[in-house]
Order: sequence, then structure tokens, then C-alpha cells
Amino acid sequence: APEGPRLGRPASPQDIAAQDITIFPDGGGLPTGLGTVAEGHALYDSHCAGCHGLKGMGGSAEELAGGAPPGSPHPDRTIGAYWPYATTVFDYVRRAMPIDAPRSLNDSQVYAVTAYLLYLNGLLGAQATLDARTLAAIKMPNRDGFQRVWPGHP
Amino acid sequence: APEGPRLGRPASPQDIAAQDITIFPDGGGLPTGLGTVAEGHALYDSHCAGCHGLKGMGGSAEELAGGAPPGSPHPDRTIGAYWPYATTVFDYVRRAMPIDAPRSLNDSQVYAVTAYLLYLNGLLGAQATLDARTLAAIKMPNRDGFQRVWPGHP
Amino acid sequence: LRHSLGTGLALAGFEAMADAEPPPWMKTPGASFTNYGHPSPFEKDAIRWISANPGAPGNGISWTPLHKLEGIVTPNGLHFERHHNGVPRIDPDQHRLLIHGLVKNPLSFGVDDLLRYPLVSRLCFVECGGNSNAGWHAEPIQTPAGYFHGLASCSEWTGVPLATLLNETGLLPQARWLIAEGADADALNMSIPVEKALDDALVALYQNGERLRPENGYPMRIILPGWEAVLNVKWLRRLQAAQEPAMARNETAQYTEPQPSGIARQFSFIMEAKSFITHPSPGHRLRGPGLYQISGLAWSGRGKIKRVEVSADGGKSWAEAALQEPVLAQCFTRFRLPWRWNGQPLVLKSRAVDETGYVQPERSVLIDARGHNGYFHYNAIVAWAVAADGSLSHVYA
Amino acid sequence: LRHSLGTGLALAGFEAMADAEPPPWMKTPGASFTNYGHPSPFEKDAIRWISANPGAPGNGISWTPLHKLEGIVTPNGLHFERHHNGVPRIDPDQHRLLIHGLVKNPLSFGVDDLLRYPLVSRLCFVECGGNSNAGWHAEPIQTPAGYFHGLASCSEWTGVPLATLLNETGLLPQARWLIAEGADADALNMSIPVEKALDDALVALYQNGERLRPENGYPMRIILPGWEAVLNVKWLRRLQAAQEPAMARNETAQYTEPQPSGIARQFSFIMEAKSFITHPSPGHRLRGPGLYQISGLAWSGRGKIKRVEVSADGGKSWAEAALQEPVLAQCFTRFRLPWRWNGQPLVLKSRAVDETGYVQPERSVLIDARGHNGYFHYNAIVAWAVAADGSLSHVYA
Ligand code: HEC
Ligand code: HEC
Ligand SMILES: [Ca+2]
Ligand SMILES: [Ca+2]
Ligand SMILES: [Ca+2]
Ligand SMILES: [Ca+2]
Ligand SMILES: [Ca+2]
Ligand SMILES: [Ca+2]
Ligand SMILES: [Co+2]
Ligand SMILES: [Co+2]
Repeated sequence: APEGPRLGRPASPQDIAAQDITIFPDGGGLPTGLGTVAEGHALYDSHCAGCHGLKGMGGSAEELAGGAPPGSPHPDRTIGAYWPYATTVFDYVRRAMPIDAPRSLNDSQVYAVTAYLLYLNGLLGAQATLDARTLAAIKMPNRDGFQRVWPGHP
Repeated sequence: APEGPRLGRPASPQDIAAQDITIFPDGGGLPTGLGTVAEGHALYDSHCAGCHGLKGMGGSAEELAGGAPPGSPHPDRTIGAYWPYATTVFDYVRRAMPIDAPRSLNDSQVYAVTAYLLYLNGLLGAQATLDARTLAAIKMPNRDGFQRVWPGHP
Repeated sequence: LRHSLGTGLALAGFEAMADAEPPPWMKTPGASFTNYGHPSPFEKDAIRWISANPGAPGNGISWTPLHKLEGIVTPNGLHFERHHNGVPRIDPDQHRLLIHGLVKNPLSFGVDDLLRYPLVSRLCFVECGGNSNAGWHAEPIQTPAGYFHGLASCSEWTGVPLATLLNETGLLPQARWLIAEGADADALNMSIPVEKALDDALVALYQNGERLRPENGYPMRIILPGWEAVLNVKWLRRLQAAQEPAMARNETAQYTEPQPSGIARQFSFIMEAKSFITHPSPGHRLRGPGLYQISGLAWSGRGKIKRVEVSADGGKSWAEAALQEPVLAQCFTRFRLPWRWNGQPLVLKSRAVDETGYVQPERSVLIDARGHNGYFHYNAIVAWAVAADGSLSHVYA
Repeated sequence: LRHSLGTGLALAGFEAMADAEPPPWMKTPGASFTNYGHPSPFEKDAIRWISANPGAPGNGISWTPLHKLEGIVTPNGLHFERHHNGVPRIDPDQHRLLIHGLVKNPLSFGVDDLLRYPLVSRLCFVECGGNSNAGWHAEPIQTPAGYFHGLASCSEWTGVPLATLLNETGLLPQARWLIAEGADADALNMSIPVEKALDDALVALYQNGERLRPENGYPMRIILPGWEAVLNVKWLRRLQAAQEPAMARNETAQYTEPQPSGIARQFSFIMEAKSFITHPSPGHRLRGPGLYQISGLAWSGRGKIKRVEVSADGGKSWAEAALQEPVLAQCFTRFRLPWRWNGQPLVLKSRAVDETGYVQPERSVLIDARGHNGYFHYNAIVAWAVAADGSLSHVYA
């Protein structure tokens, strides 16, 4: 690669932490904070259900619960049926939802709606509390449902 | 060249004559009609002088008379000093002038303003009348002032 | 005078001229100069077709009208769009690119910094992994060709080789992926293998000569020649080197392809060879028997197009089309073939072969391999039926 | 969790996040999709610079801002303009091309007819014969590089080979010239040698993929690769085969070059090799000593650019620049060279050599040969002085 003029400004750990919102599938990046299914239910009904439907079904936007499993004639890409990692729910909701006001929920609120979505998909009990540790521990039903095409791309 | 689908519509002599406005340096294409220097003077003062100046000098647009000859330190491209063919004046004025109302003069009027421009450049007398024959007969001072670069392009 | 050297023909002269009425635009001065131009008002059908979510109008797509275009360059105003939450209005002076994670020196770069870096230009296509996905449907979609296959566009991208920036940050030996993130309201994130980042990835700043358009990532985006568009992260703000992918929503829940086995393809990055006929195509109409020029586009994420063949009998026989120069790797390639229509109904197809020898598959072959639920990476041979009245339709044949 | 496989680094976690305020465009949905896009509002300086006659506002020029662009493609909105009486608003259904004169079968073609003809695409430049003419001035002009050399643009033109149409009309043996005429309010006419018409001339219908822009000849124009722009007649309505040129105003009074001898060059069609540095150039400013990338454009009307050399000592020594692929005949070629500035004043130059061996001349050589009154066809080496404060200016050196 051609040599550059080295104009990059060193980034401090604080700079980085302020921007880094990646959550890794092993839980790396999960913030402190926590939320319950019940809190999530209330948040969901007021901030999410308008598009995604009550209980994550029947809205104008993507369905977030239910759905047919991989291998069935009409498989769905819903969280419980398809998503390999629960951490992805936290990562995505925090960065992108609600779509009309992204970044408006605080981390505990994101834990709470994530908990409610996992509950709707039968992956958490109604009384559950979610935090970094409990979220990283969840094994999703379709965890092994993917085949990496890269780098062995046929 | 690749073969085409032959969708051209035959053009009749009438179709062609209705569109063909080219005037050749030998006078080919010059229409009937005629105009005098005096008629041209009046037309020029009302339709042209606003941009080109009275007597073809001192306006905001190109000067149409006077000018230093080729080879002088600051040669001009004015009609009398530079243009190799008088037919070009007719061709250009008819197609393009006055710039705010092109094609508004009839052919006799174009002969008349052409006559006046040639008069201003010392190429016609004050009493002259211009028509196809007399226009084609005019030999311009800089007739031999051009060297064809094409096709011998160095 | 009437037989001049110049014309060699008799001229009708004044009388005919007097009859001639030039069109109005030859009699009145035309419009003034403009600082930035626009298409003719008579070309108002040459537009991106928008399909967006009414509840979230910045979420959706718009297609390039490839059935209206010729050559290989897509004008910037017609580059396809895929936004997850609209087009951010980014002030370039407020925007920086942060590179961190498994690097030796985490660095951030301003836009003006990057504009001083070594730049490289690349004519290449960008194609959405979901392009042409109507092909998976059981019934052939009836829509203009660009609104079927036009989540693909081709531009000259100019940018800083990502490898140049990674030289400056250094990469730790464990770094295998770079997680790219956009500064849009979706903060879209995707994981890019380090191999590609070091090979031919650009942090693009210019598109067809001018700075990127807002909808195509202004002030900077990733360009990964030949790889599905979602990885070409727009509005790039952050690159995080990591040992494993982030398993972001768009590399798990989306842009993966369920197969009949129940196992989904993931990290299917390369856009395989594709071609289709843009002229004639549905919405056009042949004006009776005679000579036509078949024209179309082919491309491959693996390199150059080697050959395009065209069939006018539904695939029984094939003729080799001419490839318009330049033929460039990971770039639209225009193919053309003269064709004489006898007025009978028939089926037109095109088939691309790339320099690796990969042959664009028939639809039945692709469906057999992938089933109907893949949604992404549809690249099968496209068939247009020509009816006796000269109209065209999309068929599975 | 704080040392994850993915990141490998300690993460600051919630506290830092709580401090972070994302930019506003990450917190609100962005703008919606558009049928046809526009540049970023932050790039409002990347415009054509207009110089028109106040008494006749359609008469003048506008320059492409080449100092703002990169790569080789000019976006259609920024293609330079030269109009003699404005941009006509032509209804394509009312427009035809008539070919007559010394032909066997005079024919006229509708726009829709031509769209069905065999098409050819060509990436090539169009340059005004009067481009760079400030170079003839006694004092070096101080203006951004594009507003000095930007009566040149480069596009992918797609059109019908003129030879295909002339095959259909036939040409009588005496036909040596084709007089092309535009349908604008200037009815601009120019005489084109039959040899060029039969070689590589196009009746262009598309520009960078989409139909021609109004200001670039919609619905059709001539493209003569490598030849001065005035011959590339826009809004083409008529082609008249003739034995001699028309000696039109723009091939006698204009676009001819007076020489010190008093004899003017006429029919000087080919745009000779030219190059200049776009980055850095006047208006840019170097931010102190260090590494920069010199980038510029070169082209030749005779074919491909073979070599571009750059000097940072006013022409005493030269280094060969890299040419960005693709390098195409009669096309802009982007050259680039890394350059380390030590902070001292100096003079930058570039020099193009084309495949015929033609070498772009020093200014003194061009002036010696042509004098100061040629006005057209200025293609001398361009020199930018870099001052100690990093500012640039145009110099004769
Ligand atoms: C105004 C409409 C709207 C609201 C409100 C909204 N969403 Fe969404 N949501 C969408 C749309 C549209 C998408 C699809 C986005 C895309 O594909 O880029 C989506 C996608 C998602 C997805 C990914 C679905 C998938 O299958 O990939 C999740 C999870 C989600 N939303 C959760 C939420 C949560 C939680 C909230 C509230 C805190 C919320 N959404 C509020 C419209 C909305
Ligand atoms: C509103 C302004 C305006 C008016 C009125 C006008 N002209 Fe012009 N004329 C111009 C401009 C501007 C040009 C230069 C056009 C160009 O370069 O494309 C020009 C060019 C010319 C030229 C060519 C000059 C050269 O050296 O190449 C001639 C001859 C001419 N005009 C004659 C006329 C005549 C005769 C009339 C009236 C019947 C007329 N003009 C009315 C503005 C005008
Ligand atoms: Ca289902
Ligand atoms: Ca003078
Ligand atoms: Ca006539
Ligand atoms: Ca700035
Ligand atoms: Ca963090
Ligand atoms: Ca039409
Ligand atoms: Co994929
Ligand atoms: Co010339």
C-alpha cells in the first residue's frame, strides 16, 4: 500500500470508549446496567409496538417473535427462530431502535426491551432480569444454523 | 461500421430546402432577395447597434468594423480585417442574429445588414445593393490569410 | 450559383426558406448557464424507483433505472440507494474516522486529512446482496428490468487504500476482522475480513469525479470491489479491528441465505457473475420485424467478464456478444449483439462467464441448489419473452 | 466480559457511553429517498464557474471545477458549457436529424429511430479549442486550476457510429466534408472532414449512462474523440455532405489561430497533449512540510498518454508519475506521484507525452512558435509556485 502522510490523531481510551458501541457475541462490549422483562414490556408497548405489533407480531415492521424454524417450507428470520446470538438484539436495538428516535433509550432500558423480546421468543422467563452476564450466557436455538461461506467461498 | 436497421425516412427536396440554410463561400445556398446599404444602416441601428455599437464599434458585443490587420502586434478578428469570405456574414447573421431574436429578419433584410457591415468595413460603396450575385463576387482582404492545418496536421 | 461547388445540388432558395418555420427553440435564446446541471425535463421517466417503509420513510431501497441507461457508468443522481434509516446530513468538519480495537496505535482521521492521502481510482460496481431477489418468487415479476436488477450501479470511486491507513495504525496479529460502522441513524455495522481490507478496500471520498453523494456515503464510505453492497459501509465513522466478527444484525438476521437443509449461508461476500439484457426488456416494445441491437450488462465480483452469450431461442443455441471496451475487473461490462427479429414469439436470454470460468447458472440450477428462501445472491439467467406484438415480459424459461 | 475474544481490549463500559453524545445525524432519521440525487450541501463550492455576456446571457462559457475533482469521470452536472445562445429546450419527439447534400439517399431520423441503432460507448474527453487560453496572456492568471483549464471534461459517451448512418444515406464520391448544424438559437454550424466522420465519430445519445444533458446537446450531438469541442456539434439537427467546408463563422472568424507571420491556422482540429496538476493547485494550501500526493490530469487528442513527468524544481529534474488505469485513447488520464515538501518555495510542473511521442511543450516554446495572438490551442506546461506559507500561485517559469 502507498505510504500515507501520518495525519491520524492518536485516540485515547476515553475517545474510543465514547464511540465504541460494538457488542460482540461473547458479550464483549456489553455495558453495565440491567432491565427486567416487565420493564421491557412497558417500554416495548409504548416505544415499539406501534411498528412491530403487540407481542412482536402483526405490525408494519419486522416481526420480532414467533416464526417458522430453519428448514421448514417457509422459514422466518425472527429472533427466536433464526438469530444465532442474543447479544445481537442488544447491539442492534441500542444503535438503531426505535427507528424514529435511535439512541434515545439508556443502556438499562435496552437491557429491558431486549429481555422482553427474548421473553416473547420463549428464551427468558416472565420474571427475568437481564444484564451483561445473563445476556452473554443465553444460547440461541439457531446458534449452529449457519455455515461460513467465507473464506472457503466455492 | 455496424449495420443499421435502415429507419431513415427519405427526405424530399422540399423537406431539405426548408431546413437547409448553409451558405457556401462560392455563394451556393444564397437565396433570392436583395438589400441596400441604406436599408441595412436603418436595420442595423435599430436591431444591432445596441450590442455592437453604432458603426460596428464600441459596443458590448464583438466589434464588426475596423480592427488591426493580421501580422500587426495586436491583430483583430473583425470582418474586414480577418474574415476570408463575405458569404460568412450572410450565413451567420441569418442563422444567429440578432442574438435576442434569431431568424427574425427576412432574407432581403439579411442582405441589407450584410451590405451595411461590408460598407462599414470599406468593402462596398454607400449606394451599393447586395444580392446573391454581388455578394458571392466580393473578395475579402484576408482571403488568403489562412493555412489549413488539416489534414497535414504537424 | 444554383450549382455550387459546395453543395453540388440545386437549391430551392428563398421561396422554400420562406415556407420553413424553424422550431421555436431556434428562434428564442435558450436557457442560461447553470452552476450544476440537471437532466432534460423530457427524461422524467429515468428515475430511481423508490420502495420505502411508510412507517419509516428512510428505510427501504431505490433502484437504478438500468433499462433506461446505456454504457457502464451510472450517473450519480441515479445510483441505487439502500438506507436503513435515511440519509444523514453530515457536516464534514464534524466527522472523523476512528480506527481502533486490535491495532497498535488507535488513530482518528478528519475528512481534510484523508483528502491529502494517496488516492486510488477504481471503476467498479456496487451491488446489493438482495439485488434481483424477485427472481426467487414463484411467479416472474413484471416490472422494468432496472426495477428488478437495479440494486446495482457502477461508478468511478476514488479513495484512500484502507491498507494505507492500517499501515499507520498497525494491526495486532490476532486481528482478523474489521468492524465498520456508519454515522447514520442506523449506525449500520458490518464485519469485514482483514484480508479484503488489506487487498483492495478503499475509503472512498469521490464518486464519478465529484465528492460522494449524501445518499452514497458522504463524506466517506468503504468500497470493497465485487463484494455485496452492505459491507461497503456508507458514512463510515469507525473501524474496529477484532478477532471475530461482531455478528451484527445485518450479518446474521439479514444478508444470510437460508437453504433447504436448514443451514444458512453466512459471510457470502462475493457477488457472483450476472448478466441481463437491458435493451430490449419489459416495458420496451419492438416496432415490428427487423434489425435490433441487443444490449445488456454483465459483471462479476470475481474479476473480469470473459464472455457473454445471448440466446434468442430460450437457451437452445447461443451466440457470443461483443464486449464493449474497457472490460475491467469487478466492473459493469456492456455487451451488445445485432439481432434480426422475424416477428415470431421467442425468448431472449443472456449468460455471463467470468475470467475464473464461472458460468451464470440457469434459474432451475440455482433454485435446486439454494431453494426458494435464500432471498439474497440471486444471479440466475434472466429470460425475456418477446410476443408477436413486440411487447416483452419476464418469464421463467 | 471485559476481556472478550472480540475486542481483546478492556472496554470503558457504561460510564464512558453515558458521556458520549452521538452526532445529531445518528439520533434522528435521515432524509428520504429521492428519484434523482444531488451533491451534498456542504460541497457548494464544487460548481461550474460561469462567464457569460450580460447583454446575451446564453452566450459564454462555464468551466468544470477540475481542482475539486478526482479520478477521470466528470459528473454530468459539472460538464463544462460553451453556448452561443443558450440551452434549447428541445422536445425529442419534435426533433429529427436530416442527412443530405452529396449523399445518395437523403434521410431523416427521429430520436426514437436512433435509439434502436447499434450503439458504441467511448470514454473520452471533450475540450474547447479555447481552453486554457489565459496562458497566452502576458501575466499568469490567478484563478483555481479548473477555472483556467476546465473547458475540458471527460465522460462515457454512447451513440450511433456516424459511419452507420452514412452507410444508409451513401456518400457521393465528391463528398469531402459534412457540415453539422445545431438546433439551438445560434444554429451553430461546423464543417467536419469525411475521414473523421467515417472513422470514430458518434451521434451521441447518452452521457455517463443517462441521456444527454440539455446543456450537452440533448437529444443528440456529435462526438469526435480528440477534436476540438466546437466540432462536436450539440443539438444536432442536420448533416450536409459537401465538397468544401462551409467556411462558417466559427471555422473562420473564430477557432482559427493568428500567428506572427499574419497567416492564421485553420482547421486545427486535434487537441494536442496537455497536462496540469490539479492537487495541489492555486486555492489549495499545503499544511506545512511533509508528504503530499501530487495528482493531475493528462490527455491527448492523438491517442493514449504514454508518460507524465512531474518536476518540483521548475523543470530542472523530472520524475515519472504513476498513471491510474484505465489509460484510454483520447481520454483523461489521472497521474499521481507522492511528494515530500520540505517547506521551501519551489515550482511544480507536469509534462505529458503521448503515444505518438509528442511532448507537451514549455510555454516559451509554444509562444515562440505561435506568438501571443493565437487564443486557441494553448497546451503548454503549467507551473505552480509553492510559497513558504504553503500557498500556491500560477507562474510562468
Ligand atoms: C417507527 C417504526 C418503528 C419503531 C417505533 C420501532 N421499530 Fe424496530 N424496526 C422498524 C423497521 C422498519 C425495521 C427494519 C429495519 C431495517 O431493515 O433496516 C425494524 C427492525 C427492528 C429489529 C430487527 C428485526 C429483524 O428481524 O431484523 C428489531 C430487533 C427491532 N426493530 C426492535 C425494535 C424495538 C425494541 C423498538 C422499540 C424500542 C423498535 N424496534 C421500534 C421499525 C420500527
Ligand atoms: C443582444 C445583443 C446582440 C444583438 C442585438 C446583436 N448581436 Fe450580433 N453578436 C452578439 C454577441 C454576444 C455575439 C458573439 C456571439 C458568439 O460569439 O457566439 C455577436 C456576434 C455577431 C457577429 C460575429 C462577430 C464576430 O466577430 O465573430 C456578427 C457579424 C453579428 N453579431 C452581427 C449582428 C447583426 C447584424 C445584428 C442585428 C441584425 C446583431 N449582431 C445583433 C450580440 C448581439
Ligand atoms: Ca413464515
Ligand atoms: Ca486590436
Ligand atoms: Ca435553401
Ligand atoms: Ca473542511
Ligand atoms: Ca463502550
Ligand atoms: Ca419519444
Ligand atoms: Co451475502
Ligand atoms: Co482549432
